[in-house]
Amino acid sequence: MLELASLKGIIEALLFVANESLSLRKISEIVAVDEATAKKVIDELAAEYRGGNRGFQLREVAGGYRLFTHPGYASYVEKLVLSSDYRRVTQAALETLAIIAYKQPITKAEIGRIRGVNVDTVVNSLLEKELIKEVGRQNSPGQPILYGTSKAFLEALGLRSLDDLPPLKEFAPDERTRRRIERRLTSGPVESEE
Amino acid sequence: MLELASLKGIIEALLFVANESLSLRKISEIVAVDEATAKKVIDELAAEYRGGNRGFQLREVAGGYRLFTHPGYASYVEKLVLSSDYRRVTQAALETLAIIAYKQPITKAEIGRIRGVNVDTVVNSLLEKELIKEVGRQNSPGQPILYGTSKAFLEALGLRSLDDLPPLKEFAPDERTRRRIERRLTSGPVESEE
Amino acid sequence: MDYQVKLEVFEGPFDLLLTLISRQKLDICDIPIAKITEEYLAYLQKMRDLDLEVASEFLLVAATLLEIKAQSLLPVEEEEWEEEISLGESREALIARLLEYKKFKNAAIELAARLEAESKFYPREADLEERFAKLLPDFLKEVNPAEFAALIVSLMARGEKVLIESEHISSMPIGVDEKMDFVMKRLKKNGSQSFRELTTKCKEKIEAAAIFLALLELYKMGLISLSQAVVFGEIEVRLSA
Repeated sequence: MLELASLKGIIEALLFVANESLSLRKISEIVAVDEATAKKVIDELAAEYRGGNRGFQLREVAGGYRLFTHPGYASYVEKLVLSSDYRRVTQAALETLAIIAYKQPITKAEIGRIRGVNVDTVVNSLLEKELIKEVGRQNSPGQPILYGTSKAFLEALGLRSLDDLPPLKEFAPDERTRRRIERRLTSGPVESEE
Repeated sequence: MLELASLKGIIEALLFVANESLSLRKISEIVAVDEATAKKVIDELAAEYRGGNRGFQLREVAGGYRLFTHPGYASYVEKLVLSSDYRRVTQAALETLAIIAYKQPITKAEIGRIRGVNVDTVVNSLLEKELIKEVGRQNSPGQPILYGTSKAFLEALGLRSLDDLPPLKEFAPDERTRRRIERRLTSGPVESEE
Repeated sequence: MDYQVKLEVFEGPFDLLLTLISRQKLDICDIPIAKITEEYLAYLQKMRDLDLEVASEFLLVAATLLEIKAQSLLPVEEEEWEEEISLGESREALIARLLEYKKFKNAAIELAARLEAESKFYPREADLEERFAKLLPDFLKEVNPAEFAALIVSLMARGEKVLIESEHISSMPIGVDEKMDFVMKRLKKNGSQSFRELTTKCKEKIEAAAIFLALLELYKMGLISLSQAVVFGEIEVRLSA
């Protein structure tokens, strides 16, 4: 049996990394203690945070527990969020959306190859914003999910249909680039996912 | 002027929200205190976490400060966060990474000359993992791309800066290996002929 | 490294072979690299546990051999060739090279240990809380379809650069691009083509080399498939299904 002190540490670590609220059941499963004990530790943690002028709070939401920043410090957090580093998120989302719009249906791996980076997070956030959706599975090893744009995407850009997307030719700086882009866009789903 | 107690809460909130390391400058800008004060508060926070059996730790990496889960609880955290093999790197990739880390900026051809094999695939996979990045072009025929390590590299290795890398000298092969290699290459009938 | 080579002109330890060649006791032209590679692979398969130490050292030695061989095949000026050979890996140079490589191998072990230790620290990577996420500008609001198109064009061009501008390809006097178009046209017209058919009209070797690079590029892009029934046999090229 784990000591209460380390139990507190473990549960705090779990709440700290979680990207969603954690149910009591899930917590007690992972830590391998009964729910009553887990609940006791969680209550203690919450009380500690309240009393100790911490930067975050432990709240019970949607059938689980989750850490949130202390609302009293929201103005500082807003300054951080609005500072330049978060613009990268925007650029990544735009690029990824552009690739999906022009190359759909397309897999994450293929998007990653064009952007040169892992695109998991970005694709997930576009899915959440419902700008893109799953449109099927590629018939290749691992059957990766294929993505395409949604109706909400068309609306956001003020397009009647995908045919209204401007042809890329017009934007290519020179003939060579134009042919290259054409070649890459007509290639359709790639079969070998290196 | 803010009280020290709320300063601690504010900085903790910022560290809690950030998804990258925050420099001292950025923190002090947002909180509007001088860097020395910010540093003092950060040190206090770090000490508090260390002493209090907390689930997370405050560490200085990649030129800034960031919260991490306590390594002692890694086995529990892994159960929650599907341990991705994002960071798993092959032997070939490690060797290439070592060469880039110590000899940056460096071209693929130069890396290949040290490793004795073509390094295209390995370099691309390191680029994809964002452990390295393009840092410029060499002023030589073909203007080959120069590579260097990224901020993510520092983070993945828990380094504050490249200066924290152990000196390359320390890795020089020991006398035995040196002699073994020399012996092997000088053995045989050739020796006696000259 | 106790790997032994058996060739018509030489029999003995592999690295001795290199030593002999670098001292010009043996002519590189008499050494069939394909045969050495073949034998070596068979040897590796025989070893139950692959000794990485041996394998990576072999690679370095083999690469040096290949480099010398490649140099011998390139049409260089006579004097330049002499110089290359004398520059070619002397014993000391090879030792230095192996030692240098070892150094980085040791460093790699240290990096691996640090990565391992570091993998126990998990940073917080949770998404922004909704109240803060709402603050971020709606990235689509500021974008019109034309900007969208311009963005992807610059992205595509960026991606291509990485593919094309590797040192080997950019120094080609004949455009691989051109050859890619040529190959695609031929394939669309004829369905499939052999490498021989694609290169019959080449006036120079370098042109055939450009076509070969074009094939690799197209293959990488997933536009064509390649097959070769036997070693040194015809290379069949066809459009991807």
